Amino acid sequence: MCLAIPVKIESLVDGSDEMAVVSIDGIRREISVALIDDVQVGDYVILHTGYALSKLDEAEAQATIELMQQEHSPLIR
Amino acid sequence: MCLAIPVKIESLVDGSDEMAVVSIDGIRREISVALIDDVQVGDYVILHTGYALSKLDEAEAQATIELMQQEHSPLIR
Amino acid sequence: MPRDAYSAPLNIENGKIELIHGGGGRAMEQLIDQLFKAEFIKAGVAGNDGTGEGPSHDATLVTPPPGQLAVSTDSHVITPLFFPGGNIGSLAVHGTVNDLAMGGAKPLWLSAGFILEEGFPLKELQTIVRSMAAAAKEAEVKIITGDTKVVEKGKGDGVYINTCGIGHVINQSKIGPQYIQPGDKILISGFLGDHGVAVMSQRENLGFESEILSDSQSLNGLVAEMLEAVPQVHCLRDPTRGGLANTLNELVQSARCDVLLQEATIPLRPAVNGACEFLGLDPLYVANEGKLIAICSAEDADKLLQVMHNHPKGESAAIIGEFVAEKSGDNFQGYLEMETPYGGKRLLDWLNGEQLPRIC
Amino acid sequence: MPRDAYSAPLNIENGKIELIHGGGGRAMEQLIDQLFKAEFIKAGVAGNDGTGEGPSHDATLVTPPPGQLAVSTDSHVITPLFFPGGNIGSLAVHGTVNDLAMGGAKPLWLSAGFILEEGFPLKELQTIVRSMAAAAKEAEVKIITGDTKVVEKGKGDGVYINTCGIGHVINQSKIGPQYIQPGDKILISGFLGDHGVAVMSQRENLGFESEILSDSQSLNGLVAEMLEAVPQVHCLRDPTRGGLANTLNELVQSARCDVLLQEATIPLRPAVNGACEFLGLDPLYVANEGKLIAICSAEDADKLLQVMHNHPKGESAAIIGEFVAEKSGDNFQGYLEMETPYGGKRLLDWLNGEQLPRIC
Amino acid sequence: MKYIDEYRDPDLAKKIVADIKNEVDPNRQYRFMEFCGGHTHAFFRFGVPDLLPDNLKLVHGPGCPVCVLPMSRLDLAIELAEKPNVILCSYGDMMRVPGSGRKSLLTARSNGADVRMVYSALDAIRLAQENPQREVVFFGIGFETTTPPSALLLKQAEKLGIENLSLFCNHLLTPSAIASILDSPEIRDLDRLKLDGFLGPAHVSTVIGCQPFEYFASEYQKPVVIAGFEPVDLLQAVLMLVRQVNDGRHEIENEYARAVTHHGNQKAKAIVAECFELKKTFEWRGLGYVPYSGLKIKKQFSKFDAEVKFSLQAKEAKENRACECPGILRGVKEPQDCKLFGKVCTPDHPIGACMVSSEGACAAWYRYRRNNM
Amino acid sequence: MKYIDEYRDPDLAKKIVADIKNEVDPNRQYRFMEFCGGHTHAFFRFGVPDLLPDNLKLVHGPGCPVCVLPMSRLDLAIELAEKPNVILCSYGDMMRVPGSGRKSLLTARSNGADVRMVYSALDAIRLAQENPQREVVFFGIGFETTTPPSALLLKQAEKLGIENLSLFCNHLLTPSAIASILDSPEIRDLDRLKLDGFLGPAHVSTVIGCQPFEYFASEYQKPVVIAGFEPVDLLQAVLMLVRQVNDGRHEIENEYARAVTHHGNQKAKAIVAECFELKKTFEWRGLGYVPYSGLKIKKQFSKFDAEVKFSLQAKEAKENRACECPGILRGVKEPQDCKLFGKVCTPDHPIGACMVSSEGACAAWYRYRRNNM
Ligand code: SF4
Ligand code: SF4
Ligand SMILES: [Mg+2]
Ligand SMILES: [Mg+2]
Ligand SMILES: [Mg+2]
Ligand SMILES: [Mg+2]
Ligand SMILES: [Mg+2]
Ligand SMILES: [Mg+2]
Ligand SMILES: [Mg+2]
Ligand SMILES: [Mg+2]
Ligand SMILES: [Mg+2]
Ligand SMILES: [Mg+2]
Repeated sequence: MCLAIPVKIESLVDGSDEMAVVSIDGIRREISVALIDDVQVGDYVILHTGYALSKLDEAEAQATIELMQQEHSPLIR
Repeated sequence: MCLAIPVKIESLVDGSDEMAVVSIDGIRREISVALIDDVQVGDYVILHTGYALSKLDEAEAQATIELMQQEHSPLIR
Repeated sequence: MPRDAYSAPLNIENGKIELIHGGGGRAMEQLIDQLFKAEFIKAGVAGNDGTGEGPSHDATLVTPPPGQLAVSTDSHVITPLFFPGGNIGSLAVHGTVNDLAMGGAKPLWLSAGFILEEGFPLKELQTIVRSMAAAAKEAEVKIITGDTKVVEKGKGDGVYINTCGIGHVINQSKIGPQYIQPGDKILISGFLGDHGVAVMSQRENLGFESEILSDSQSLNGLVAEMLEAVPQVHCLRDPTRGGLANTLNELVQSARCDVLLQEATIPLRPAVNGACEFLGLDPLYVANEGKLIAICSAEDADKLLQVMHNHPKGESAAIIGEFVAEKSGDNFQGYLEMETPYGGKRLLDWLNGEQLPRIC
Repeated sequence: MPRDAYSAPLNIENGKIELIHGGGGRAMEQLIDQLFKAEFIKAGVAGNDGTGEGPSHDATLVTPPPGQLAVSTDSHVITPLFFPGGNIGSLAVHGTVNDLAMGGAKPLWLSAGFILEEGFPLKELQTIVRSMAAAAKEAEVKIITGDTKVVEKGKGDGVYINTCGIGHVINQSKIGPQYIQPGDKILISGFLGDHGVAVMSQRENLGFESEILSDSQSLNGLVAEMLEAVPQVHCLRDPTRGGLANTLNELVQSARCDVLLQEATIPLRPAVNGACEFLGLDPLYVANEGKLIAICSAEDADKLLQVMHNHPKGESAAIIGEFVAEKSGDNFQGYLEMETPYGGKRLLDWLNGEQLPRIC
Repeated sequence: MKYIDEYRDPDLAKKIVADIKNEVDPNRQYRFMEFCGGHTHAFFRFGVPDLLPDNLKLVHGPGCPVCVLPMSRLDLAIELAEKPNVILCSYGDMMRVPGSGRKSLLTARSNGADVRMVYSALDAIRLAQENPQREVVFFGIGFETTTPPSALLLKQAEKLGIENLSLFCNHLLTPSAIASILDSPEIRDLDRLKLDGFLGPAHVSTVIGCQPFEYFASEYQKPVVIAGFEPVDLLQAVLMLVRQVNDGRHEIENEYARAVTHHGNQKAKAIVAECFELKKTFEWRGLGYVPYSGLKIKKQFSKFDAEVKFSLQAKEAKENRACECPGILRGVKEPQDCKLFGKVCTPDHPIGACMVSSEGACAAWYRYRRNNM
Repeated sequence: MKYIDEYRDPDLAKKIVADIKNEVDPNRQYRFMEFCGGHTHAFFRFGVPDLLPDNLKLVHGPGCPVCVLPMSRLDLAIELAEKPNVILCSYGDMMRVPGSGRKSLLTARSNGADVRMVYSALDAIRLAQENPQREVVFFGIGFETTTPPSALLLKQAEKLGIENLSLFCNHLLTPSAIASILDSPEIRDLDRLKLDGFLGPAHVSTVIGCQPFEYFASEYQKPVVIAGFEPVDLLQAVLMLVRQVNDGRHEIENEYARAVTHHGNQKAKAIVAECFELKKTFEWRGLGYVPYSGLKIKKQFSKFDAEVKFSLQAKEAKENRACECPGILRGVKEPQDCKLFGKVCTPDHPIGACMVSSEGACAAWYRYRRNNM
């Protein structure tokens, strides 16, 4: 359930503390960031039905992938 | 101004003292007879925008035509 | 697609058109197969002559006879969809068949493009499609390709049908307004105004009762006999939108020659006259969908009239006027004039927009 | 009709479509003459080759080359009417031109049936008609006959356009789903989903910004080169409504042979992928209006791919799968299967109605 | 069509024409004004002008309610139609008439206003009942014929308690307008324009009777013949006028006795009197303000008065200065006197009052006889 | 797509598959339930079932809010949509779902109801502002992900004083449903069905965090791994479950640490708590009544509660008796066990809960793997 994707905060909408423009591969859309605190341009957030549900922890994301790349054995051991 | 035509009262609409069905050459329509008194089936009335404005005096109509037919000289005297 | 793949049966009795029927998926294929194709196949008017390809392929292949083709299209939008004497389905066939016939062609093939409004009852659609099939059968044309679109509720009017027709030009006749000559006679194939009055009788805000039926019918059979007898007919035209007056005004302009009609000769049913008096309309501007205007030389006129009288679709035909003997010069304005039964004359102007019922 | 008879000038800058523009009178003639015909004549795509008859006559006469003709129709209904990369006018030309090309035909002539909604701005209509004219010019087809209807406000969606096309079948090629063989390769001419995503980006309730342009374009030039190089192509089809998946499902059923695609080989733009992730859509079901699927024998596949790569409209072409080597027998169900980049497989089913954006 | 066809008999018509030709005095001019646009239209439709002797001339009057409705009133109707919750009901005749900025009810509708063409005031009642959440306004226009139906609409709304229905009242009085024409300097001053008699309106008279026209016959010493709309009626009435002129009489005669009585329809008049009262003055397009020539809704029905309900305020509207309608409506000019006629001003693109309805003099000339001008 | 493409890397996925194959104990069965329909969908979309060893089986849970919404609630939404003045806003997912008598929001719309598909609760606010004379109802469905937007809608409506907007609240709680499954006799009775672990929902957990799932790990002694939706996420989470099983552990682990924290989104949880409260019980389609598994709008927002505003009363709705959804949603039956599957019941014509949304187990099997059944 609950389709959601990581998108990047491109800009915060002037005169609103709740709206931001986000992008993914050249696609831009205005969304609400009212559910999360301290959004910065450049942050990645998890977007669901027009709302950011959480921030994406980029360091964690990077670490996870690297860990997996290292951990998993080559296909034929 | 004021397009109006003579139509014949075909029937009075049941349960209404104001509506009647009229006809002209096989065309039938419901109209209001609220503006005239003592409408009878078979009467001719002058119809304008869905309302009978007056009764047509059939004897008078017949007389007018006959009078004119008699009165007017043949085309070449 | 295999029949058993439709797990939701097409509920023609109680079902309605949904957006899914135009979505390009199974439901659309099902609608096409089980309603459109089924009715066209049943009537023997589906597909083309050999390959068996039906309306759902991208393009249908046909092999025309050698010579010229006539092509004509009309989108049909009509309120109400059903009227005494026909419905939008039969009309969509007659309209295009007749335009081809007016080009001097024998109609061969039609395309059918449906724009359906969400919520339209399938049962009514079936009636419409059956009328199309019957009309195509009677006119001896095949429906060789089609398209189905569904628009949201409130973006249509039940059903719009576009037909485009292809016909084969009969013995290379020269038929068209450019062939009209001064002095030519004007013939009409029957009573005027039946279609428009039949349709108006059904409009809720005008509603009247009458026995008038639309004259919607195909005229290609009549035209074939006319052209066989008088191949040198100068022009044919069906007086549809705008009626006789508007169509003749178009021809006056194309031929650059004035017209004089004789009002007393124009065939009009008393009931059509009555309905027009009711509504303040002029029957000469009311639409026809099964009548034609033929224009031929004065010498040919009686022969042509005779042929029309011998055909069931022309039995009330009449010669109603002529293109005046002298063409106007540079200062041509183009007048469609009519002599009244009282001996006076008046112009019949172009229709000024839609005919609206008047009170004065 | 003479130009000076229009006392009310057509106010293209600020005017709107009124019912009178479809009424069959002077205003309609004026709209046809000054907008439709004017633009088609300016672009050199009006009328037919010889007689000079334009769209306003009942039927237009044309003389086809000997041989088979392909005929196809589509009504175009699209919201919004204008989208990045095109509008309903160009689309109405491309859609039918491409269907003819998919039948292996060189498109020659189009009809154009307009259903205009009362209140539609003439300026926007002009833009649409100009796009039609430009698209027809590019595709080298003539618009030979037309029709204009106006429907009341609230019974349309601005503009609906039906086109019906006639094409000449190139060297009697046998092109159609019935010629598909087990083992045949499936080629796609370029990136998928551009049109559908470009259109959705403009929908008010979904609205997003992107640089994606509709791929709406005519493919007859590309097809001509393909058929010249590989006349024995088995089937061509443009994956419009329902996208690649739906179109291939149709072919699976027509050919009675399963398909296996390789997901990794299917050309998709990152932005299209991104938009589909936004909306919960599968790009393989999104509409294309300038792409084709070609099916040919395995031996011909590389040559055909090469020809496509050499044409600007096929430079991103790819071989994306094949009809499986064995035809199923009596118990044929018809499966469109796809191998994912991970080595697993899944079916691509028929589109289940319109693609609706999802939350889960 | 019984009681129509007899009066369209070409033979009888031709006989009357012969009598007219026979009886006119070749040494004088006859100028008769048909007040009513319906007569104007019928004359042209049946080709009557071709039939009359050269020294007998028909002069067209202001008797078309569509033509004479001032632009500012039409603008108010359009303003009403554009209110989001309003359904404006109008007779078909008004739909194409241009108001300020060439905006008509049809163009308003094409921009989204909800305008419904109705055939009858009855339809407005039905619409109000069918659309309880909407405000239905009936655009009441016309002379004494359409006024009784509008009055019934008010009474019906009250009786049925229909709260969402109102009337935008633009009803006019024929006799006041005729008086105003006869009082105009051009007519009063006999040197400048002579009228030898009047054809009185047929259907207006079914309601108000012949009686109101007696005043003109006596006060202005002009013959008046109430005439039907069929060709035989028209010709016979012309003949009756010719005879009065020849005899030096100025009486009120009734050619249309089959439907018109001396006192008219008492019941209809009573209903009108119950619902409406005279306005001190009302503007006529082309004629200007005419005292006591229009009706307004009485206080007791003011909750059904659209002008009250929607607090309408008329704004000034400008007519084209080159338009000759004021003269044409008074019978002192003719369409061919107008420079705009047939060039800028046509039925497709009307500029002035006389071109907006098919009953206007300019429209009738353009449509039926412009080749004879 | 950054932070998506990396987790779709085929090479990495294939390596993890190899590890899974390597590490599973060939002598035992592994049965993992993915609670979340998004996981079900993703497994099929990426072809994962083909990649897993034969003795490792994924069992589909009830985690699709579209599937588990009871018909009677959908019927109420349709009833709302059919009210003349109401605009009902719904996520696209709900549009085609059949309620009683096979009526869906789409069929209601085709019959004239005003149903608008929206992408976001934000659209409902815009619609309410654009249509001040209409009543806009937002059909709120979903688990913990869609609940915070619905809560914001209530707060926004109050703040902006939007009177014509209301919420039809159908928000569900994931943990209660999981508990109900684990408490069902078939699962409790280990003889009949064994579950060896759970894939925990990714996006639900962005809001509620990992913490609520600790209870399952400890109380029911089942390993739980919160997993993302990409193929690498799914496979890695399966591997983590295999390892826990092999190690005899039953812990809560977080594969989706890049977006999920222990406590989740405190701000979102607070907003939800401010607006909603637990219902004593809520019906799940296929599962029946589950205690404390649904939310209702708090009193202080009751003027925005569509159930209050429109006095909605649920009527009973009958499910097809042959439908095996109750068992499938609990993981004790499979789509192929249902006689209706693929015959009467298809995505074009769904009969039961599991076929109505593309995330339902029956729909996923039909669409993606029916050739393998
Ligand atoms: S032609 Fe037009 S502008 Fe001239 S007087 Fe007549 S209505 Fe007025
Ligand atoms: S196939 Fe349909 S009826 Fe059977 S269990 Fe699944 S959803 Fe229920
Ligand atoms: Mg097709
Ligand atoms: Mg045509
Ligand atoms: Mg036609
Ligand atoms: Mg099509
Ligand atoms: Mg025609
Ligand atoms: Mg034409
Ligand atoms: Mg096509
Ligand atoms: Mg197509
Ligand atoms: Mg195609
Ligand atoms: Mg046409």
